[in-house]
Amino acid sequence: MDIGWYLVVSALIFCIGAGGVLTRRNPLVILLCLELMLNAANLSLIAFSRMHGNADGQIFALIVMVVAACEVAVGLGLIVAIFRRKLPIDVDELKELQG
Amino acid sequence: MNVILPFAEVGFAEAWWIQILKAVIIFLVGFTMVPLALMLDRKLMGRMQMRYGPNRVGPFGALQPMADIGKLLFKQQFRPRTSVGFLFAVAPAISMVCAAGAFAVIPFGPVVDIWGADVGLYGIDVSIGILFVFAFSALSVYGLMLGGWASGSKYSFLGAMRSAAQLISYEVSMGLSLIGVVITAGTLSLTEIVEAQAGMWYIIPQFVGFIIFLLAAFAETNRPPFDLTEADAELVGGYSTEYGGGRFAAYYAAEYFHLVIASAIAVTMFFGGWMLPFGIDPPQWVDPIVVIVKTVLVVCFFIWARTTFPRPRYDQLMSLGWKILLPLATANALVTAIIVVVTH
Amino acid sequence: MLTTYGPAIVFVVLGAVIGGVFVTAGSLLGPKRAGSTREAQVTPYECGLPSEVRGNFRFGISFYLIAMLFILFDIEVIFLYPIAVQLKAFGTFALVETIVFIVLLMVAFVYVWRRGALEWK
Amino acid sequence: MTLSILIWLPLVVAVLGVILGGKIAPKLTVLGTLVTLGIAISFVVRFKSGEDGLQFVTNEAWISELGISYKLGVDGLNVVLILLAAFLFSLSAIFANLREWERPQLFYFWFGIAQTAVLGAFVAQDLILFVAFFDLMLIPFYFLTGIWGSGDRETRVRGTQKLVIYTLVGSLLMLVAAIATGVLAAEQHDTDITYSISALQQLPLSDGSQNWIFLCFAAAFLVKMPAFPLHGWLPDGYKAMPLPALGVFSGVLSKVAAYGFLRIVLPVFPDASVHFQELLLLIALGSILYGSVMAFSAQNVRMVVAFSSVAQMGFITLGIFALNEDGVQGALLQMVNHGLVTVPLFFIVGLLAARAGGSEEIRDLGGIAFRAPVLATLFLIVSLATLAMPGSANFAGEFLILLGVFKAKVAFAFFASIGVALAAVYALRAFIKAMHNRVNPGVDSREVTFRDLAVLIPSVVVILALALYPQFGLEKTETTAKETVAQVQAKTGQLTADKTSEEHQP
Amino acid sequence: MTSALVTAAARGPHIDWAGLSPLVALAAGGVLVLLVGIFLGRSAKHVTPLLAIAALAASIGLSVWQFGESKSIISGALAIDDLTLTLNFILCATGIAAVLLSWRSRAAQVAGHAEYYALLLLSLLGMLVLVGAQNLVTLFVGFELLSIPLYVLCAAEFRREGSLESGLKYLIVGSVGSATLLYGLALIYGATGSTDFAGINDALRDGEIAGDVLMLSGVGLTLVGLAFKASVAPFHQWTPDVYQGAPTPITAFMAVATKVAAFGVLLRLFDVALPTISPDWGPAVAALAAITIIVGNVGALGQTSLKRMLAFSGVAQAGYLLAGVVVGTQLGAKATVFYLVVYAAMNIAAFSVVIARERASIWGDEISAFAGLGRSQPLLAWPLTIAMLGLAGIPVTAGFIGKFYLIDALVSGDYAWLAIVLVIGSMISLGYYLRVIAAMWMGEPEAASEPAAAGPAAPTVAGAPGAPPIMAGGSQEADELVDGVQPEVLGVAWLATAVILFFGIIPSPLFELAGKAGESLTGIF
Repeated sequence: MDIGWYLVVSALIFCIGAGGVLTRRNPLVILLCLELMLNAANLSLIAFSRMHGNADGQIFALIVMVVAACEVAVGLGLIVAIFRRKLPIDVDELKELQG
Repeated sequence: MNVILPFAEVGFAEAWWIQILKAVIIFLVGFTMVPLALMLDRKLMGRMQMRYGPNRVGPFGALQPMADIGKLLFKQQFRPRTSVGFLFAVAPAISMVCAAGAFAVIPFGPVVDIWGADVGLYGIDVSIGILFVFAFSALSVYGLMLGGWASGSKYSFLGAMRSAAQLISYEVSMGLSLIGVVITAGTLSLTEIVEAQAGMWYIIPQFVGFIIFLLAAFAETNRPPFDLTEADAELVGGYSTEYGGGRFAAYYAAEYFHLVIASAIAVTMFFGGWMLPFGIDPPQWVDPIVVIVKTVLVVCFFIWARTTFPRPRYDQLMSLGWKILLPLATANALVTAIIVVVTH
Repeated sequence: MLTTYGPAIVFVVLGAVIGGVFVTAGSLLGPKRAGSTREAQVTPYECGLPSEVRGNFRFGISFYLIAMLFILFDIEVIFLYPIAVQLKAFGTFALVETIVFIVLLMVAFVYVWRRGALEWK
Repeated sequence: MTLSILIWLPLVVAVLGVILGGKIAPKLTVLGTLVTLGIAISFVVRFKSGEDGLQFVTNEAWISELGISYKLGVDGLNVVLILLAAFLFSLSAIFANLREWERPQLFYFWFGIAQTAVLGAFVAQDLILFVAFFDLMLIPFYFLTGIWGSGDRETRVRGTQKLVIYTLVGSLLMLVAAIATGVLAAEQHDTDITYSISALQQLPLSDGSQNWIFLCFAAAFLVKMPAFPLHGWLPDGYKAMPLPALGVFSGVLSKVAAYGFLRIVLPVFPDASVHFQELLLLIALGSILYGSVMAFSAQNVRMVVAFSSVAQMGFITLGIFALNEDGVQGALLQMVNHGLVTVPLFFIVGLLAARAGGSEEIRDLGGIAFRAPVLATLFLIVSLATLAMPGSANFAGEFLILLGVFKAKVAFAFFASIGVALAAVYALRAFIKAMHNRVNPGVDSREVTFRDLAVLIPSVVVILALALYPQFGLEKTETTAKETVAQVQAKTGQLTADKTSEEHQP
Repeated sequence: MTSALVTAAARGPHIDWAGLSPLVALAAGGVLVLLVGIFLGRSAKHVTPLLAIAALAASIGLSVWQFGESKSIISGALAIDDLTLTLNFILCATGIAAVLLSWRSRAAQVAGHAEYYALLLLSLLGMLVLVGAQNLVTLFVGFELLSIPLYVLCAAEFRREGSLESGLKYLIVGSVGSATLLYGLALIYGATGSTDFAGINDALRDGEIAGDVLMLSGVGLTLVGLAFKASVAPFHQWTPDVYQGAPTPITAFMAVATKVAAFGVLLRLFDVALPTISPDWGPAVAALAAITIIVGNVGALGQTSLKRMLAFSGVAQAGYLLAGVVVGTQLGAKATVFYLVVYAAMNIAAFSVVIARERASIWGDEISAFAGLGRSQPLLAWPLTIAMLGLAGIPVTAGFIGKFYLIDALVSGDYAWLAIVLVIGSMISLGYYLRVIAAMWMGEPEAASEPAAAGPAAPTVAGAPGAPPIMAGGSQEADELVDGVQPEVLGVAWLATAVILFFGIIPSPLFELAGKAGESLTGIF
């Protein structure tokens, strides 16, 4: 089974996600972009799983979803915590720790 | 990692034109049930409250819903200045699409032979059946959230937030409540689940699951007494405060569509779908009628509950979902698992 | 194969069509009074008082909390489905796994409850 | 009695000192160094000259997984140097005792560690053990300089940083080179890995590897000496170091570097030694001339001594890379000589500074001999030794070196001789400017005390003794020196043979 | 397919509970700490750390029991072999140190003791899973289980902005790392059709996919993902910021344990799954190592905050460790494991002193806080001195032997140039390690400069010279200056110091351990 297009889409999504992480300022958007990256990987995992005819990829994808959820939950928690401390929600303004 | 999971594939697929034809028919049947439910709602409620309910349009007021919808469609279109135009318009449609999508998996009967062609009396029968329903019903949150947010109004947004919180809270319990059924049936495909109920409807072994499902379904469909999202006293009209005309009609119709779907799922999962009790084995053409009748009965139950129970406070609603239903559903799943494995 | 899902697309399309009709009907069929839209029509409805709300306002932390709890618990439900389907096939092994899983889930639940995250504030 | 006792005793004493506290530590250290000296003497006495190979060998597996052993031994190359080190440390310990140090137990702790490290480096017969001791030597001096050094804190810290970083840079290169030596030797000869120097001698490396490894080793040793282009740390480092530490640093630590050439480089990398002979000779020559000129123009007595060391070390390098027996013998003798004069010289620098209000600048000195004839006499003896007055052991040493170089490369010998002359100039300049001339107003001319003589007299006595009987060292080193250069000479011989044969073919 | 289903169904994967026991101990410990902690109330402050230590000790004990058994458990998901168990010793020891260091920390108090220690244990569990992972799925799960609790722990002091920011930064960067890693793993899976390390290796050996673009980009992305976690340059930029902002005990834990885990998995992934294509990844990894060494060391030179300096030094050390992985021989693996132990001891010693000092000094973790420490508190100064000397690779410390071993492996693996780079890095590193020592032993004690802070004319601009940098967020413990002894911190510091010195003089036991660990990677020579 030809999965070329799936991979192209997946790579595109990944790049969009990566681009978003690099260029966007709002941590919520960054979090969304991270999800994009993870889901891009999921897409290719499932496509590969289909290609190889074994379920490893699917299982992997399932687990990745959970992990992604945990990451988002923690991220959201941190963002809310910062938000409630009235800190600027803009990663470029997090000036405390600049190298 | 040598375990091989079955893929999302099923024995056969009809010819494409049969697929389209049956999909259109089933959809129309389903969508017809929306005004039916709407009318039932008003009539039954009226009766229970010792009044007549609508009785002017058509025989016994049966065409009242049509008149309502017609009226709404001819209203002037306007929206608040603060709203986000495109999303404001699209949100109700999303609700509609989600409802329609979820309807696709409801089985009205097994594969039957109609004039020489095998036709499954369902939209689709996939190995992930029930997850498909969950997927679409989860997506419908977007319809509400977008609508509430795009309205640009405080009450709308708060209503949307509340409804989202409510929906997702009960979604967990709903998912867990069906685990027992899935364990017992050993499949996610809805037709197979129905067939697995040949001996006994799952309402009996899975009574706890059923109760939880029912409660969650109330919350999921925003039906009273769990219609906190549009609690008039607190939130005006909830997420749909700013909507009027056709767009409001779309929300309204979608809500009743969801009600129908929830009832149909309950029928499929717990009431044996097209099966009849006591070993009655009617001809195949009766099957869809059985399903429809059962569904309507469940819808009636929803309406009955609406008139009977008072609306809880929001925090009570949330604690019911999280503190009672969730552990109960988990325990149910666990007990079912143990019994199934031990007796298997 | 994907053809199995064919009808689902029909359903979605039909839903979209009907939704579209409902959404657009008002502007097509409804009365149009161009230039005479009243102020009351374009302000958000707030029980009769003029709107004071500007864009983003804050709402309770509980919403976030519920969202996070949902993400975590719902995702864990996802794990239960595959194992529920295969429970009979795998027998005791799967049962043990399920029990361990559910016990852990319950630990998290107890924790969340005890820490007061389930109280709606 | 094994060599282990010799090298670990100072450490034990140092730790004891820390435990017993600041009152006892100074005395205890002097006692310890003297006992160590005694042990060293006993080794020298028991040493059988004229015998091949190592004596008093201790050989235990240390890190067997990597083929590293704890191998100690004494032969002609290091027997005299051990004695020198033990002697100079005793002198310095006494020297240090004449002063008050802040947190004395810590001072003597580092001092003891330094002695252990230096002695260890001298007797180590395993390449890695040598490297370890060589690196370790620096750490005590880092602290000694940084905490108790002269000058204000900033310059002190800068000086000690410079000192340590420069020298450790070399050492780290040497570490890679040492490991490469072991690994490559094992690979090229398909044997088990070993770092024993005597074993490595039997496993010559291929030319290519020898060359880069040689350069790494040379860099380490030349920095430590220090030799001319690599001496950048010297002015700051020497200025900052406290005098007793400086005495041993200049007197002994630089000798470890020179000793390293003899112990490791010549025997293990003979081809590379021949290959780079001229480069090294050039560096040596550079050091001699640069050191002499700088010593001549230095405005600070301490720096005069410091740069004279550069010149002296140049001579020693010159002798080593003459790559013949004379040169090596001379170098060994010169190591001892230079070590012997350095400690008293720095001690005298201290005495001079004490008389000139703490200043070591030459322009602040003058006329100190006025009321201090004993001091003047002793200083003169030491100065004369430094400038290699005929009759002194230094003369013998330099003569042997020049003889060796003359045999190897005539041109270098010629230029090196200039250095001999310059030595006289700067040594006498310093002496005259400090002791004679007008009495500088800031100078308080007074005689040395008896306590001071405890340092000066023994060193001067030994200098004189060696002047009378330089054979004392030479006969002990003779056999080993021959052995050391044997392999190299075989190569040079080959080379010259090749050359001559080429020339003979028209 | 159906038959496969049936056979699998008949058995289910066998689970070797004995082999799994060290993990179970940690998981159970985490759960127990959490539950006990939330039900106890005030006494949780002392009970939870004790429980955590007990769990860690149990894990160590079970590892000792399982030591020497080389097995692959749960259908090849995890390898419980000497490498895993050895690294588990280090991890748990680090864990115990972290618990002790956190005992009085503000972070544990603010975050809640139960949560704090439970997260610590779970993170350790993730690390253990990671180092034992023999399957891409397990690898990823371990990776995330390691990371997610750490994100929270970094932000544990959620009343202090620096901590929150550090957590968020770490989360974002770490998630980018994991996404990249995941994409890489997906591509590897796609190229080889297997998630199993052995299966991948087989596929690489048999097929013609060795030079496949898919495979190579997969390996590349995986490497990048792991590089993020191991703070390998150029993916290290987050390290100083996060290290500085996080509560110091967590910084210590991160600096040591994360690196141990990351290198454990690097060893296993590259040397078990991908040795066949080592010519492809070797040069790239070597280049990374070289860049890391230089960047880390140069970066550390200008730092005034000790935590930041240690962060950069950690980057540099990651370069050294990566060099051990590059070699791709058993010797390299052994050297890496050896150095990991040493690295752990040295960093723990250093960070303990930083913690002790931070709690007592208004200067927080600025190097000036350590001025004159040699005189005022030699008990604190010595461990830091020895740790610094060890990090610089001075003889008699284990750092020397560790570097020696690495160079040995590099030279015999034909990577002599990398050995030279390593040495050059060490030379540069002297510049900043010695600076700390100089401040301690040759600096003026803090007392002299303190009035500047106490006086009314004290400049309040954070970061201005002479102003105590409390406002800069660097000294989180400063608001509760604890004077006097902190026996547990001192104990950790001195124990770590003892380890450094002991293995610097008698390294043989450690060699044996590292040797066994290295030999359990049977695929290589």
